[in-house]
Order: sequence, then C-alpha cells, then structure tokens
Amino acid sequence: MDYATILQILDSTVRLATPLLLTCLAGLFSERAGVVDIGLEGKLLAAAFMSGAAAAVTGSIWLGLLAGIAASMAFSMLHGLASITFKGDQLISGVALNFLAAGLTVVIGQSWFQLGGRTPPLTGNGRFEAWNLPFAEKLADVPFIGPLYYELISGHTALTYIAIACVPLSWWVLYRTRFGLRLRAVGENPSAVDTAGVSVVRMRYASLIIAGVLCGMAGTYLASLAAGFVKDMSAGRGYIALAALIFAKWRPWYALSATLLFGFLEAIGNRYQSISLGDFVIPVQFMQALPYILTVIILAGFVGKAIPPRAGGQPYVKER
Amino acid sequence: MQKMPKWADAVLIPLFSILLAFFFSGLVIWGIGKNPFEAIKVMVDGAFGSTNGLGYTLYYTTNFIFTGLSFAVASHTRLFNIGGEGQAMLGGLGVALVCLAVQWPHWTLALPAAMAMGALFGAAWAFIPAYLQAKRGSHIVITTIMFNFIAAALLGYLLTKVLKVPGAMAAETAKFPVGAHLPTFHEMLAPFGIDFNKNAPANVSFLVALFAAFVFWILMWKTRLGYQIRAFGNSETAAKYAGINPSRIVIIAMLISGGLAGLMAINNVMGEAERLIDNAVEGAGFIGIAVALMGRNHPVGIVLAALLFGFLYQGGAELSFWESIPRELVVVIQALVIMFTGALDNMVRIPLEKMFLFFSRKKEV
Amino acid sequence: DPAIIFDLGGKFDKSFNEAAYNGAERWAAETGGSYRDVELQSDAQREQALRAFAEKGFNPIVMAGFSFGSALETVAADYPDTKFAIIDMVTPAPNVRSVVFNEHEGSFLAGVMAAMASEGDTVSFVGGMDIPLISKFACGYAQGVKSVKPDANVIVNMTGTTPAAWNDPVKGGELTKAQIGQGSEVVYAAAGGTGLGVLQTAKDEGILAIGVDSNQNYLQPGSMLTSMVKRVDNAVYEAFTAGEDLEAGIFVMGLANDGVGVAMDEYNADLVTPEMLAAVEDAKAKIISGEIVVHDYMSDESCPAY
Amino acid sequence: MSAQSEKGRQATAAPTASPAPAIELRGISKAFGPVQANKDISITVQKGTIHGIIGENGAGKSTLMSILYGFYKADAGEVIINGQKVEITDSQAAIAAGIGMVFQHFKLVENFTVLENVILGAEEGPMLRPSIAKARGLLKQLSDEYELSVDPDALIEDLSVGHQQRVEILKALYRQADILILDEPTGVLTPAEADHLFRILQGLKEQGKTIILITHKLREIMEVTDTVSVMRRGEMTATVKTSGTSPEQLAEMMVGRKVLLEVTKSPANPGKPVLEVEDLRVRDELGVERVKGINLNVRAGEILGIAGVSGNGQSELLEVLGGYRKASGIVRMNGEEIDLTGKHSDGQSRRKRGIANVPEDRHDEGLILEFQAWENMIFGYHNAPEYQKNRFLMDNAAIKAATQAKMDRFDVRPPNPKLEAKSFSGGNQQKLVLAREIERNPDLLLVGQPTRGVDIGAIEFIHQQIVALRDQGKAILLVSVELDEIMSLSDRIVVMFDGRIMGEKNPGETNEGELGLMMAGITEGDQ
Ligand SMILES: Nc1ncnc2c1ncn2[C@@H]1O[C@H](COP(=O)(O)OP(=O)(O)OP(=O)(O)O)[C@@H](O)[C@H]1O
Ligand SMILES: Nc1ncnc2c1ncn2[C@@H]1O[C@H](COP(=O)(O)OP(=O)(O)OP(=O)(O)O)[C@@H](O)[C@H]1O
Ligand SMILES: [Mg+2]
Ligand SMILES: [Mg+2]
Repeated sequence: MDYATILQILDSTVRLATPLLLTCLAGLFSERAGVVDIGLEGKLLAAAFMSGAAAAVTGSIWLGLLAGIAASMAFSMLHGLASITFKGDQLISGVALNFLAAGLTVVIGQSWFQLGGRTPPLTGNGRFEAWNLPFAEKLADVPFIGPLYYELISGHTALTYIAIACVPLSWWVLYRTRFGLRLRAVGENPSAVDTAGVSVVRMRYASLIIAGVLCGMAGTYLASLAAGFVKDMSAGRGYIALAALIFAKWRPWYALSATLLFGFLEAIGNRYQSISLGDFVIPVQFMQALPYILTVIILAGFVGKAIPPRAGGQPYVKER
Repeated sequence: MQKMPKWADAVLIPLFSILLAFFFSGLVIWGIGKNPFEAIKVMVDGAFGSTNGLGYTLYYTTNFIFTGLSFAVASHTRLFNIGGEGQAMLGGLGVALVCLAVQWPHWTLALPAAMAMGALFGAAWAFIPAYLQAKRGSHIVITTIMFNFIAAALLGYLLTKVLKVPGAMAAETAKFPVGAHLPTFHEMLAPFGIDFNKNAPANVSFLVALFAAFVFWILMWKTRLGYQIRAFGNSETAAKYAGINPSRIVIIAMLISGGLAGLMAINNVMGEAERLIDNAVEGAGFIGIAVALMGRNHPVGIVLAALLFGFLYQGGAELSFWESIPRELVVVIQALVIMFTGALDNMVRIPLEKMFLFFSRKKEV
Repeated sequence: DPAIIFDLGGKFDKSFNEAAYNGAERWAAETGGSYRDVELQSDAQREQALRAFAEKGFNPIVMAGFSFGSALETVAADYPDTKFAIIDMVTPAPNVRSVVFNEHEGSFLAGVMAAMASEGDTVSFVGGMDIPLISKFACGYAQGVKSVKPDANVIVNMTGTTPAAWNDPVKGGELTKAQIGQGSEVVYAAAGGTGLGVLQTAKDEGILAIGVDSNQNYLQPGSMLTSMVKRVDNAVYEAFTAGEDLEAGIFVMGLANDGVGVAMDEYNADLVTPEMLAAVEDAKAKIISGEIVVHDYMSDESCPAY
Repeated sequence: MSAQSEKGRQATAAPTASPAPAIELRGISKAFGPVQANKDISITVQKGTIHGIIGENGAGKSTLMSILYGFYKADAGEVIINGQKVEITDSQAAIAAGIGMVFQHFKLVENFTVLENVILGAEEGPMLRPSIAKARGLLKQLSDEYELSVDPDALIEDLSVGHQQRVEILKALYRQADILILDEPTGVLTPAEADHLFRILQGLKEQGKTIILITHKLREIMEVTDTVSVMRRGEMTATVKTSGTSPEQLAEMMVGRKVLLEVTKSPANPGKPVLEVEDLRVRDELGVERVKGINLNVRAGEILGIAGVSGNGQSELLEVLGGYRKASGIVRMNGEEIDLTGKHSDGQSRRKRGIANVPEDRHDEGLILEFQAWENMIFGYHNAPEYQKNRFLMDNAAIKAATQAKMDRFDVRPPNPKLEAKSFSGGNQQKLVLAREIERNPDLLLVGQPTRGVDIGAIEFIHQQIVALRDQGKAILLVSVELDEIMSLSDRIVVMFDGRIMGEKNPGETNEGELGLMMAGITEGDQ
C-alpha cells in the first residue's frame, strides 16, 4: 500500500465519517439529556429528503440545509412531544419516527416530483463545493506534508469542517457552560435539576433541538454528496451512529474517534472488496461485513462497559 | 384504588389511539389527493373481506407474533434485542438446511425438525451477543445491530455462492421437497367443509405461533425461569440478592429470544416460499420490536398487535394494488399507528383518566 | 386490459423497472389504452399480485424481474386462459412468454467503448447487490474491455449484500472514488439508485461513466460515455401490444434484435469518436455472426475475464 | 373543630406577637388521582424556630413539603411567606421565596462533583468556570460557618450519605434559603452524623433561619424542635409546643392508639453457636479491603447486634453471609463450613442452609417494586418445593394463599396480595420482607436496618417479630445504625469500625456514649 493509497483511504474515511459524526453528536446531545434517540436514522432520512427537495427547487444547498434542519427539527419535536411532554416510550417513538421518515419521504416526494420519491438531481449551487484550504494547491508538491494537506485535509465540503468543529464545540458546551452542566445533569438525575429550579422539559427540548440541527446537517451532507435524494438513502447510517455513540461512551472526542473508525473500516471494505490468498478468495461479503465484525471484536475485547447516562430512556415523571 | 377501570385502560386507550392514527393517516391520504374513506374500505376489505386476504393477513401476523415474542423475552430481561432480523435470517438458514437435507416423508416429521433447527440457528446467532453482554459487558444493542449486518452478509454469501441452484437467476435455494410442505389453511380447513382460499400463504405455522404465545405466557408467569427473568429485568441488584445468576439469565433469555425469532422461518421459509430466498425476513424483525412494545410485552397484546400489523401489511398491499397509492403510504400508516398507540398513548390516557375521575367523584357526592 | 408488476426496486428506479414502466407508458400513450400496475413490498406478494390481477381478468400480465419465476410457475397453471410475460427469467409454460436479455453482449460493447475511451488501462464497474445477474453485466463488460486491451485492469465492486445496496448513492460514490484512486478512467454502474451516486461522482471527479438499463446519458451530460440499454421497454410494449394473443415461448433479446445495445444520442455525441463507433459496430457484427462469443456468467457462474 | 386543633392553634398563636410568621399554609389540599394526600391543611411556623412534623408512613408529610417547595402543585390553598402571599408555581419560585429543601431521597447528580451539584441551577453566568470559582469561595465560607465540611471536588457517588446530606444543605444555603425543610434527614445517618446535623440545625436557627423537620423519631422531635405538628391520613391533627408534650402523647396522636416505645423482651436463652465467622476478609470491586479479618459467632436464641457507622464493613459482612459477595476466611453454619468464593456461594445456597436475609435496602434488594406482593413473597425462595406445582410450573394459587396468610399475620396494610410492592408504604414494604424471611423459619436471620424510614407503629411491630423469632430459639444477626435499636433489641453488641470489630459489649452494661466512642474507632485502651 503506497502513500497515495493510504491518503485516498483516509480521505474516503473522512467523507464517510462526516455524516456519522454529525449524527453521532446529535445522539450524544439528546442522550446526554436523557432522551434515547433511535430515531436518528429517520431524522437523517427526513433531512436528506427535505434538503434535497429544497435545494433542487431553489438551486441553493444553503437553503436546502435550512430545510433539512427544519425537517429534522420537526421530527425531533415530534419525538419530544411523545417522549417528553406525553412521557411516552422513547424507544417506540424512535422506531415510529424511522418508519415515518421512510414512508413520508417517498409519499411526499412522489407527490411533489413524480420521480418515485427521488428529488431531481442537484447541480451547481445545489450542492456543497469542496473547499480548498489556503495554499493547498501550492503546497501540494511538498513531499509527504504536501499531499497530506492537499488530499486529506483540504478539499472537503463546508459541512465536513463544520462537523469536525462541532467536536470541540460540543465538548466545550457540555463541560464548560452552564447549559452543558444542566444538560448533563438532566440526563443523570432529572429530579435534581427540577428541584434546583430548572425546567427538565425545557432542557430536554433544547437538547432535541440541537440534535435536530446536527441531524439536519448530516442529512443535507448526504443529499449534497449524492446530488439528490434517493429513497432509503440513509442506509442504516443512523444505526451505525448509534453504535458509534455507545462506542464513544457518550463523549464528544471519543465520538470523533469512533466515527472515524467506522468510516475507516467502511473505506477499507470499499477499497479491498476481494482479496485472494493464493487459491482462496476472501468473498466480498466478508470484506463488507468486516466493519461490523471488527466492531464486535473491539467491543468484546477492548472497550469496557459503556455506562449510559443514568436517566436515559425514562420519561421524567414527577408524580411518581 | 385505580384511576381508571382496568377495562378502560386495556380497551379504550388503544382504541382511541388507533382512531387517532387512522385520522392522521387519512389526512396524509387526503393530502396526496386520494379518498381516505375509500382507502380504509379497500384495506379492511382486502385484509379481512375474503379468505384470500385473511390468509395473507394471518401469514404476516404469524411472522410478527414470532418476532414480537422474541423481542418481548429479551425485553423482560431488560435487554434491547434489536437483532431479531438477523436471528430470523439464520433461523431461515437452519430450516432450509434441514428441509433440503432430508427427503421428508411427511410434514408432521419435517415441522418439528424444522422448528428445532430454526430455533437452534436463531438461538446460536443470539448467543454471541448474549455471551458478550453477560461476560464482557459489550452493549447488546450494538452487537445485535452488527449481527444483523453480518447475518445479511453471511446469507448473501451462502445464497449466491453455496446454496444457489446452479444456473438459476435468483439467489435462492432449491425448492424444498414435497414432504416438507406445510398444510395451508385451505388444506387444514377443507376436512371441516370450510372453504379457505387455497392460495393464501397462511399455514399451520399460525397455530404454532399462537401456541408459542401461550407457552411464552406460561414461561413468563408460571415458571421459575420466567419469574427469574422478570425479576432480573426489574432489578439486577435484587436478583443478585435473591441468588439469581445474572449471566445465566441473560444468556438463557437471549437464547430463547433468538430461538423465537428463528422459529419465524417455519412460516416464511418453509410455509410460504418453500425455499430460502435472499432477504426472506423483510424487516419482520424490526416490526417485532414495535409489536412487542405495543403489546406491552404480554402475549395477548403481542398477538393483537401482530394482527394489527398483519392487517396494515395486507390491507396496504391491496391499497397499492387497486388504488395506485404509493406502497410507502402503508409505512406511514404503520408509523402513525406505532406512534399513537405506543408512544403517544398518554395523550389519550390523561384526558380519559380525568374524565373517569370526574365521574367517580360525582358518584361519590 | 394489460397489467404490469414491478419488482421491489419500484417503478422509478431510473433503470430496470423504469424502463419497463416507460414501455407501458409508451403503449398507453400510443393506443390510448389503460393498464394497471403495482409495486411490491414483499416477496410474499408476488404470487398474491399475480393472482389478484389474473382473478380480475387482466390480460396479459407482465412481470418485471426474475424473482417472479417461482410464483409464476404455480400461477400460470391455475389461469390457463391468461397470458403472462416475464422478463429476465425463463418459465416454461404454454401461456408464458419469457423474455431474457443478453446483457453480457450489450455490456461487452460498453466494455469496448470504455477501453477505447481510457488512456491508461484501468476501468471499473460498480454493481448493486451482489447477485449473479449483476455479475453477468460485469463479466460481459470485462470481456469487452479485454478484447481491446488484453492487459487492462477491470476493477469490479459490489455495493452490498442486502437490498439496501440498490439505494445507497453515497456508498456508490465512495466506491467510484476508490476506483478512481486505483486509476479507473471509466466506470460502469449497474446499481439502481446507487448508480446515480456513481454517475454523479464520475462527473464530479472528471472521469467517464456508463449507465445501465435505461438510457441514462441525459443524467450527466458531458461525462456519460454511453448507457448499456436493455430494451425492457420494448419487451413490455410488445407484450402489451400483442394483448391477449401474446405468443408464448422464450424470447431472447440480444444484439441481433436490438434487445440490448449502447445508447448514442446528443448527450454523448462529443465523447464518442468515429473509431469507437466503428469498433462497436464491428464487435456487434461479430457477436451477431458468432465470431465473438461473449461468455455468459450465468451459464457457469464464472468469468474468464477476471 | 376538634380539641386538638384548638390546642394547636393556641400553641402557635401564643408566643411573640412581633414579626410575621415565616411560613403560613392555609387550606392546602392535594390529591393524587383518587388518593387525597393532603386535606385542607393549615399550619403556621414562626421565624427562627425548628418545627417538627410527624405522622405515619403515607400520612402526607412529604407531599405537603413538596408543595411548599413547588415540586408538586396544590389543588387548593395558599402559601404565605413572611407575611406575604406567594404563588409557588415551581421550585424556582420556592427558591426565590427563600425556601430550601433536603429531600428524603437526595436530589444529587451522582457523578458530578460537590461543587457542580451546589451550583446547578444557581450558576452565576452562562460560563461555568467563573461560576465555579466564585462558588468555591462561597462554599468554603459556608462550610466553615456551619461546620459543613465537604471536599468540593469529590464526586457525590464517593461520599457517604452523611456527606451527601451536607451537600444538600449547602445547596440550600448557597441559594440563600431562610427556610430549610428536611424530610427524614436522619433516616440514613449514623447517630454521630445525626448529632452533627442537629448541631448544624441549632446553629442555623440561631442565625435566624426557620427549619421544618420531618422525622419518625420522637427522640429527635423532643430534642431539637420547638413546636411539632402531627399528621394523620392527609390531615393535620394537632400542632403543639414540644415542651408541652411527651413522646407517648405524640405517638398516640400519630397512630391513634397507645404505642409501646420500649421493646419488652425476656432475657436471652442462648444455645449452641449457629453462625461462626473466622478471619473474614472482603474486598470490594476496586480491590479495597472493606472487612479486615473479623471473628464472631451468633448462638441460637440470641440477637447479636452489630453497631457501627455505616460504611465500616457491615454491609459487606451481610452481603457475604447472604451469598452475594465473595470473601476469604471461614464461615461455619451449624458447624459446617460454607463456600465463600465458589459455585455454591450464592443466595440460593445460603437460603438452603437456613440463612434468611432482610437486606438493608428494601427498594433495591429486598423487593421487586414492580412485582405484586405475592410474587415478592417468594423472592429468593422461588425454588422452594412447596411453591412448585410440578417440575415446570409454579403453584401460583398456593403462593397467593400463603401470601395472604403471611400478610394477615404481619398486619400488612392493605392486605391485598395482588398489589404491587411499590404501592405499599415503607413500613408495610418492610413488613412484607420480614414476613417472607421470618416465615421461612430460618436458623439464622440476617437483618439490616430493619426500621429505616418506618413509622413508629410499624417499628413496634417489627421489633416484636424479631424478638419473637429469637424466643423460638433462632439466631439473629442485626445490623443497624440506630443505637437505640441496637441497645433495645440486642442480647450482645459488637461494634464495627473500619472493617474490624472494636469490641463486644453487653447491652445492660454499656451506654450510648461508650458505644459511640467505639464506633468512632476509640477503644477502651485509648481512653
Ligand atoms: N407521586 C405520587 N403519586 C401518587 N400518589 C402519591 C404520590 N406521592 C404520594 N402519594 C400518596 O400520597 C399519600 C401521602 O404520601 P406522602 O409521601 O406525603 O407520605 P409521607 O407522610 O411522607 O410518608 P412517609 O412517612 O412514608 O414518608 C400516600 O398515600 C401516597 O400513596
Ligand atoms: N405512585 C405511587 N402511587 C401510590 N403511592 C405511592 C406512589 N409513590 C409513592 N407512593 C407512596 O408514597 C408514600 C411515601 O413514599 P416515600 O417516597 O416517602 O417512600 P416510603 O414509602 O416512605 O419509603 P422509604 O421511607 O423507604 O423511602 C408511601 O406510602 C408510598 O408507598
Ligand atoms: Mg415521606
Ligand atoms: Mg418515608
């Protein structure tokens, strides 16, 4: 494997990890506030659809981004209505949202565009452009560092950089601000927050709003990358993000590593689909399952017990 | 003292919730320019109007009972087994292997063997996540998600490279021998002079599913094992105090859960397709989650919820056959049903409770 | 009235099912007739839909997709007076027309074009779900490439092993990028919705792409070398036109009867050189004459070209 | 109007006519669905006093206080603070009105530090760092002033309950509370900690703060309060001056009948040793040695009381004997050595050897709160042959019948086997556990904190049952942080400190002072 190949694989890793990272952070905020969110997949899909639709119609991916965030937010609020306001089961609500997104995106898309649930393809400003960081071109020829900078670090879309910036930002919000303190507290012991005079409901909704924004970005990223929406295009990334979240033990920096790891494994699987060892050819299916197999192995061997936020999954019922 | 009579809790709330879900589904149908009343009629008619439709409804119901029960067992142990899909796939493999390996003389012999193999394979697929959860604390939610993906890859490989009929297009095994054919409702009911549509796929597995639900009930509420499972699920510390071995319970419960998911294969693989096809589970594993949650992990609830989803599946199919409504609309309706009956039930419960309280106060006065 | 049943991909998949849909629409537009169609969501519904349509007197009933094979076997016997047509599958029955395509032949031509359009000797293929049918495309393509450049390297990637593999354009794009990283200059996508991501990425990264089933040239003008069209639309159109008099039997749609081919239109006119055209015509003629035998992957599930 | 409330009125109205009372509640009512938790309650508390509230489990004390703190919303009634009517819509409003509350179950975030818990909801600004810095200073000042020393950077989960409670008090003080409500604050405290708490409360009172104290312990009421209110079944039955009443009188007002406050028991008649423990050592999950080689024995027909501040190894000792913790050393039951580490070291094997176990924590260990009473009645004994119908099925009918009988015998109220455990009051939950364990007729009964959070009516009953079991010739190992309980129940007392046994005393020949010193790790030699 030469240097260029390694860079390409890493480059692919970053692209594949970006939506996972944003989704994972979305899950991080809501679960840290005690709202378990298996509806990430649905939000991702809804956001991809609305951003694709809006970008196709307006020709601007930034407007698409707004629409994607709005869609994901709407789903978040529905989740909040069910699991916060009406103290319903968060898991059921999440499952329902996933189904809802899978169905609604196609039904609405078909009725709007008559393309079988697809949106028209996005072109020009309808997609994010790759950002070339300063001096990228000039430095490209510098040995070792140059390609690294040019290929790997530079040349991604705005959302990739935003996603990466979200990691320290999330960390800072969670651990360095009043809001973060209350948010974490609400996921650990909501009655402590309540008796301290802070509204649990408001904190939880706030966390879902943040999750909505992040998922909205992730969905828009997918739509932009694929230049349009195709039904079911989230393709299980919401679940993988959830896995990454547990992997990351609900911490922002770990989330970055976890999603990069998943991205990397997928990139490897894409690049090396069948490897022949003499007469024996490792089947494609094995290479494609490799990320999942490795995840299990890593979980079994290296990651200790992941302790979720204690109040996660339970609605806060005061009059117990 | 109760806030509300039990029957109201069990009957009125689901009823109103479903009505609400249907109301919003109607809005969506109306929104895409179709007539919701017509749609409902088509669905009900299609699902229950003929023995053909009923046969399909019950066929889907059977799948969902198995996966619903599967999820419920794990759920009572406070394990979120999201891996029903993969376990059911492996169950299919087990059933296919046993059906193809032996030239079965009669289904009465084939069915028990298939049940055993299906359950065994499903349980085996659940074992690794269970073991890792019990002994290494690896989160079962991730491991079972991963095992779904791995199962799909494994079956993809086996069906395209190993078990496929050479020269055939489709990634599927050969057809099972006639002796492995399970009696359909048509064949079962004909001796009683009842004419059930002979093409509907509902088969004897439905009875197995009902029996499984009954056994589930016995297991959970009448046996020591069920008692221990529920105790552990409610409080791990208390279970330790009582001398209940946590690892043992986790593993046993997951084996039962995987086994039940694997059992589903007698319906879709052996009963319907009579061969193992790619993606034979078709998301029934995930629907099982919704079914169990909606059925409140109780067998009666699960059977009823499975029937509701069977109805939605079959009624929805009719909708797309005859009304040119996109098939995804059914998914929307399913979503709304899950949402309203499963997650937003308090929206109905709170006003109802107030009402009952109001009337009971009034009576006192 | 005739009826058509689409496979699980749905009628707007931009490739196979959509081609079938276009055929039906063409028939409806030209004759003013009406037809009934349905998209399935479950395997158990194949037989159900067939019976439902047969029961209600639709005739002929066309099925787009090989997966209907086993269902049709039982249903066809129960409705001897109804005519059926199945695409991509051979079902022997007196009232069934089986239409199969020589995708390997069309793909061979696509391979020839890819080889000629590339400067180096690496081209690639992105398949959807890993099933034998898709390998048939890939194998024909690889043979075409090698007929021009014997030492060429044909990278063959599959998107996945579940039906989700048909709807993952993001992954399609990544696979394409990985192939480009390995030097691919032309990518052939036979991957349903995933293929859209492949074509898009090819365009973004400045390489050429080949579409599949329908003529997809218009999707990314300027970077679409061609599309390997499979005239499913014609098959459906003909079946609908024949109506209740549909002739049963096996109909092989190959290069000879223009059942498959490579699309030439205004969107790829700039990319197709006269030499390329000549080579394609030459290969086509030789295949028709039997001088070139394109190996069919499905015949023995192996491919001599890779 | 009843004579009692007439008396209450005089008591509160009499003293000084000077400033407005700190708290005045008028006509507070609250229903939880069909349960009327508070019925038209009025109460007045003067500034700078300590006001006690007593009442049986479920009388409505916590509910009333939660309303005052804005945690629940009253259905009717008004709240007047310092002469001003205030609308207490939520806890924020209560805090603004100068009210602080220490709940029975602490409201702390376990994996946060003390400092973070204290500032939660009362941060200075949107950024945490300046808030923390400022709070650190203030916290130090407060803890010096009120003798409430805690390490501000310690995690809550690492603190003893006593320290956790200090954090709760600091939280209230940090929010400048003038009125402090404490709900059963001593339920989980050691006597030393409780004494410390009361000193703090006295100090707060001297600073002019008003304190409401809910407790089941009449001694505490007599010692620290100025006035006391009695609640019964959601109603306020009396408010009296503490100096003008007696424990017996209060108990009678509470329960509605005469209560024996002293345990009456005949001298023990000990037989052969049932339990013998030699050089027992226990390490916790982190590898820290919690029990450091103890030797003791319990004989048939006697109650061995283990006194000690909680956290000195008693819990671990009970867990080892109960079979759910591993240990090294030798333990003999009826002369036979039992397995401490291997396959037969679990709750089931212990029960088979005749060891019954009333755990310290009835919510987390002794009961499955979601289970019905009858299901709880076989918890731990679910394998017993008499509960099985055949190899596969349990005999639920028989279990229910047995449960009914046990509930009747132990006067569990309401005596309904189909009620979920969580809907019984604390005292009745405890009776359920005791009924289950005692009725197994064990050779050895382990009892941890049998009357924690239980009202005096139930305490009396529970004590009688334990003594009755002893009189049947059974061995009993009692662990309690209540010195009163240890003194009045035990036939012999050993004191544990830091994982070791400090010494053994005869209850007739010792006193609380001496035991208290031993519990603090000071032996006779040191004195
Ligand atoms: N959140 C709640 N929901 C329903 N009922 C409740 C709730 N809290 C208390 N109750 C009921 O209100 C009544 C009063 O309860 P409360 O907690 O005020 O009693 P208490 O006097 O504090 O008892 P204890 O001495 O056990 O602490 C009880 O009968 C109880 O069943
Ligand atoms: N949801 C509820 N429904 C009915 N009664 C309840 C409910 N929650 C609590 N209670 C009752 O409220 C009363 C007071 O409960 P509280 O929380 O003070 O605990 P407790 O019963 O005193 O137990 P402990 O003292 O061991 O904590 C008890 O009678 C309890 O059973
Ligand atoms: Mg209380
Ligand atoms: Mg209490």
